[in-house]
Amino acid sequence: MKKIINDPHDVVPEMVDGLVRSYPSILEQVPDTLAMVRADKDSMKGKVGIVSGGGSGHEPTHAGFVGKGMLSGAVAGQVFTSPTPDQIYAAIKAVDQGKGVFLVVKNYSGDVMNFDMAKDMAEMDDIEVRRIVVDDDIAVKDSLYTQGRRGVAGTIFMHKVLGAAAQEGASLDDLEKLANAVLPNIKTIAVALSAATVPEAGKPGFELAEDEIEFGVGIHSEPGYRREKLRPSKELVEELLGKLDDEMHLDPNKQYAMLVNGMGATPLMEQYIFAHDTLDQLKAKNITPAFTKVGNYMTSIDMAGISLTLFELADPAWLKALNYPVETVAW
Amino acid sequence: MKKIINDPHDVVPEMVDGLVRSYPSILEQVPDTLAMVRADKDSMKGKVGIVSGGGSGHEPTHAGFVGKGMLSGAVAGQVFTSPTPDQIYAAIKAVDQGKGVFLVVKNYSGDVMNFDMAKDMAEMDDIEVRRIVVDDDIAVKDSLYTQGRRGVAGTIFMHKVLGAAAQEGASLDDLEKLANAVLPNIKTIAVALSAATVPEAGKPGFELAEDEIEFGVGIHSEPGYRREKLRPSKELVEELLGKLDDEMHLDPNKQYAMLVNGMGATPLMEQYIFAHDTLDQLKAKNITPAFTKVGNYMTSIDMAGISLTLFELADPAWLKALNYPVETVAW
Amino acid sequence: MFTAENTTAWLTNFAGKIEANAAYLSDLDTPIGDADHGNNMARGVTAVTEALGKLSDPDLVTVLKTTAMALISKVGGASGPLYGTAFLEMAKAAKDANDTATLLDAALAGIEKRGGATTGDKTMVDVWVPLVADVKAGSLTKDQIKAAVEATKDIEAKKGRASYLGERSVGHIDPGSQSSGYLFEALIETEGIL
Amino acid sequence: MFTAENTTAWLTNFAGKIEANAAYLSDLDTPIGDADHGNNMARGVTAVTEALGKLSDPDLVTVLKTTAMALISKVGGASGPLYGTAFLEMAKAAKDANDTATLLDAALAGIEKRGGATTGDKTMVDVWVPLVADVKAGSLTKDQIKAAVEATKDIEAKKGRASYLGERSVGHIDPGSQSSGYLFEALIETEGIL
Ligand SMILES: Nc1ncnc2c1ncn2[C@@H]1O[C@H](COP(=O)(O)OP(=O)(O)O)[C@@H](O)[C@H]1O
Ligand SMILES: Nc1ncnc2c1ncn2[C@@H]1O[C@H](COP(=O)(O)OP(=O)(O)O)[C@@H](O)[C@H]1O
Ligand SMILES: [Mg+2]
Ligand SMILES: [Mg+2]
Ligand SMILES: [Mg+2]
Ligand SMILES: [Mg+2]
Repeated sequence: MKKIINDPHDVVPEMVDGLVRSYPSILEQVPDTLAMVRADKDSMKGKVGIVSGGGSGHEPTHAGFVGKGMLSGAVAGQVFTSPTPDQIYAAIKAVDQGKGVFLVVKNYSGDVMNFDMAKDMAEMDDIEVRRIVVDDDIAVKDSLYTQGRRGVAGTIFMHKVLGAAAQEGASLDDLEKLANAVLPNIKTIAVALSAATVPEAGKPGFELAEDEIEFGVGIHSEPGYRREKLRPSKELVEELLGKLDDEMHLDPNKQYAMLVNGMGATPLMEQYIFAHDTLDQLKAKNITPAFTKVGNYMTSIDMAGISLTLFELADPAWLKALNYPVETVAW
Repeated sequence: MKKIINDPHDVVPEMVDGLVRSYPSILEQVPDTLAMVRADKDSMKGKVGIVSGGGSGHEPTHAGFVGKGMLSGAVAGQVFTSPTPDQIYAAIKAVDQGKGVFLVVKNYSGDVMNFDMAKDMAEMDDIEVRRIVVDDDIAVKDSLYTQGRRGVAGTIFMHKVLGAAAQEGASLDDLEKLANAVLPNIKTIAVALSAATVPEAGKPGFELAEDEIEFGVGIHSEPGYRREKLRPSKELVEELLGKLDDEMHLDPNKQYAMLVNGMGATPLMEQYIFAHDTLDQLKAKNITPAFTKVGNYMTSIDMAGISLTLFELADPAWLKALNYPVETVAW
Repeated sequence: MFTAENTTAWLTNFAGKIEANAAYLSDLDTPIGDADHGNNMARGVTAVTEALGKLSDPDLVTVLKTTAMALISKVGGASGPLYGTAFLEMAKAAKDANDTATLLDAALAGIEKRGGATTGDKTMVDVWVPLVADVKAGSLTKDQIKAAVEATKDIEAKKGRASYLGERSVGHIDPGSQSSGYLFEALIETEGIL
Repeated sequence: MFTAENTTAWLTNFAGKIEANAAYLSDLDTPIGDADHGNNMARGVTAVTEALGKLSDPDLVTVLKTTAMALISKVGGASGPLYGTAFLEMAKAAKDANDTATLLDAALAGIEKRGGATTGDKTMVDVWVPLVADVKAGSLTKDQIKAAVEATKDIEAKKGRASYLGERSVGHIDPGSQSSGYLFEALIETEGIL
């Protein structure tokens, strides 16, 4: 393991400290926690708070999206480990303005349970809390009888749409309706060239040969659905876009937002080329995304790979929300 | 070589196409070139144009900094190879508003010669052109009798300060004075954990063992000044900050901006930890930077490593310029 | 019967087993999870022994509640809320009872409620259900523990991270079942509980 | 004496050498540069042969100018402006002269002006200066070319990318000197120029 770190046990607190102190005009750390909230308190007055969080290792997610117009707070767990309820609760309490708090949770059993316990704690304190569980990753089969799908990079779009609405004064009810309406329209799928190395583990979550890739990986080195030889970018796009199309039935009469997301160790050079191929192949279907972002947004530490998210903009207000001005570290 | 690309020869045009089409509201490609200019033409009216550029492989530099309040245009060369004069000239012509064009050049013989030839071409067309040659990298010795120092990540600060001034209506003379005043105040130094792989070369520029690092590398896999065993982040900061201090004589009565820059394959997790250690060690010198940025700004394809830039804010207007609002892909 | 003393001894023994096997637990969590179960549990039991060490002459409820709070606030992930809820429910039940069966029933009910898993989902529930029954029948042995843990190998996961793998989760021991196995082993080794 | 025909033949020969040795040139550019000199030059000579191929019955000035423009607009890096300027200056001089000495003097002056390097800076200038002198003395041989190229090994770089290495640039052949060596080899091999 070759990393610029100190003691692997200190990775999360040191990282949180470095981030908050680098951007003091945007972020504040809740004392004695790994929860971060907006420094711009005025921008939260009278608004519903939005709190997201999860394991660390996905930087700039989650704290990178805290700021005016987007999240009110974010909670950092240990690397790839859901934060604990007390930490989540600290964030909820710090951002609540009497209008309630909305939680954005990714669909992992740990996250769901810890956020639920935090919700219980907040409700005992008379803070009204609602939540959405994001499950945009289409790599795994969905079923009522299982955990369901994972929450991955598409969560960023959920943050953005909810953040804009909250800033504009949406109520907790409004946000819950909005989140439920947005949820089925966001789909993501990924390909990895290498797995992530958790500092405390010291070795990659799985091994890929020098010429191997894996389709359908998650953001915690969870194995994907198929391993095969590396292929040109164009063909990777064909595979991933094909899966999204099967799921979403892409339609030239509809509007889409697109996110090309680097997993941490993949340079922008490759991401832009992948975006070029995706835009070409969408164009062949007579689709030009109304909104596009390319970059490292929901990473998996130092995994090499890319995820592709499409978001069907079923409501024109969602496009406006994506373009809504924000003051964050990373959007 | 494991990369998400198509034909290695097509890397640059495909990347430029992907970038421009992903951000059509910010960037426009000059037809038949690899030059990109601001889409927001109104924001350039009556202003001096600012054009930067250089070899590709440093994404989001240079085009990521084109936009209202920052660069007017950027030119992408082949990977790690200066763009040619005709391409630079195309950018100059596309952004000129009759007020002249200012060039930001990094100190490599290729860049200097190609930009100079472009300047000659523009002047034959009666476009007034001035330039600054950035040489912020303190890893190499400076001497009147050599090429001098390299231009690296600190160039981003130069772009930002000049961009704000140009947006506020500075003349070509003003910009030249400003650039010359800013230049000696920006210093950078880097450490690498691995070298970059140029797609056409197919192998890394140098090899480091699993436990080796190299201090003082450039942004093109140029070897550095010392190779040694990997050490904790704190100790890397001690080495790099020590070098900057020797050069700049850090002073608690002065103001500084700080840039922690990832080289491409180093995740934000490590960058934030490095920032934490840097802020701690600056604090021990009674210095708290007035402005900080952490992220992948001037990369070296897929090199793993970090550079640290300090910018002495000798003029309070420079801090304002750093905080000046911009509409770019990457600032 | 649980007492403050034997419960403290039980948890101390459990902590030792987790610390000794942390790497193994994370290894089990690698093919079908995210390789952190050992780290998560180790962080938890360190917090538990630290917190218990600070109590002077506590009663059983306090021991159990302190354990629950330490686990809830230190472990995170899926196992934190599950183990935490188990001990919280034991603490609640310990207000009115201290017999082994009642308290372990409460713990299991807490796990089931918190995680929504039932037998056959390839989670720690698959170890807790048969072993609590064995405890109540007075027949718990280390072989039965081993068998219950091993049996999770053949199951296809329906809950937790392993469920994303579908069929490919078969053939691997569930890490949370293994850590639960240690908890039951410690129960056998602690005098006076069973 | 340069003519349109022998200059085209010379450049075609040069292009072949560059293409055949592109990997070697990039290898030379690895320890003391950025590993692209072979790619840069290969891109350039491909453009040159393509552009020259499109000319029908050109005069010498046109051949030289076409070469210059192809190099300037395709090579980039340091070598592009340098080789480009060399041929541009040759083209200018060819308006009034066609003797080998005058034209090569013009080329060398162009390189020196564009790059600001002099002998001893470990650049292509270190090959051009002695070899142009040899041409003028009528004594250019392949051994002299080889010696001039090899001699750059011992120099500490003062210009170009290699200069960032200081002393550590010693012991390596300068890549631009090697590609220039090929240009002079091609000069020997092309009938009627020397
Ligand atoms: N819904 C659930 N109900 C019961 N146990 C569960 C559930 N989800 C996960 N588990 C248990 O948690 C264990 C994983 O814990 P751990 O690795 O610490 O958390 P995470 O999966 O968040 O990384 C699994 O092996 C399984 O036994
Ligand atoms: N200032 C200069 N004057 C003359 N030749 C130079 C100068 N700078 C560089 N060179 C030559 O250019 C060669 C490098 O060319 P190349 O690798 O194509 O460009 P770059 O250095 O931009 O990557 C060097 O080997 C050297 O011979
Ligand atoms: Mg986990
Ligand atoms: Mg180069
Ligand atoms: Mg786990
Ligand atoms: Mg080179």
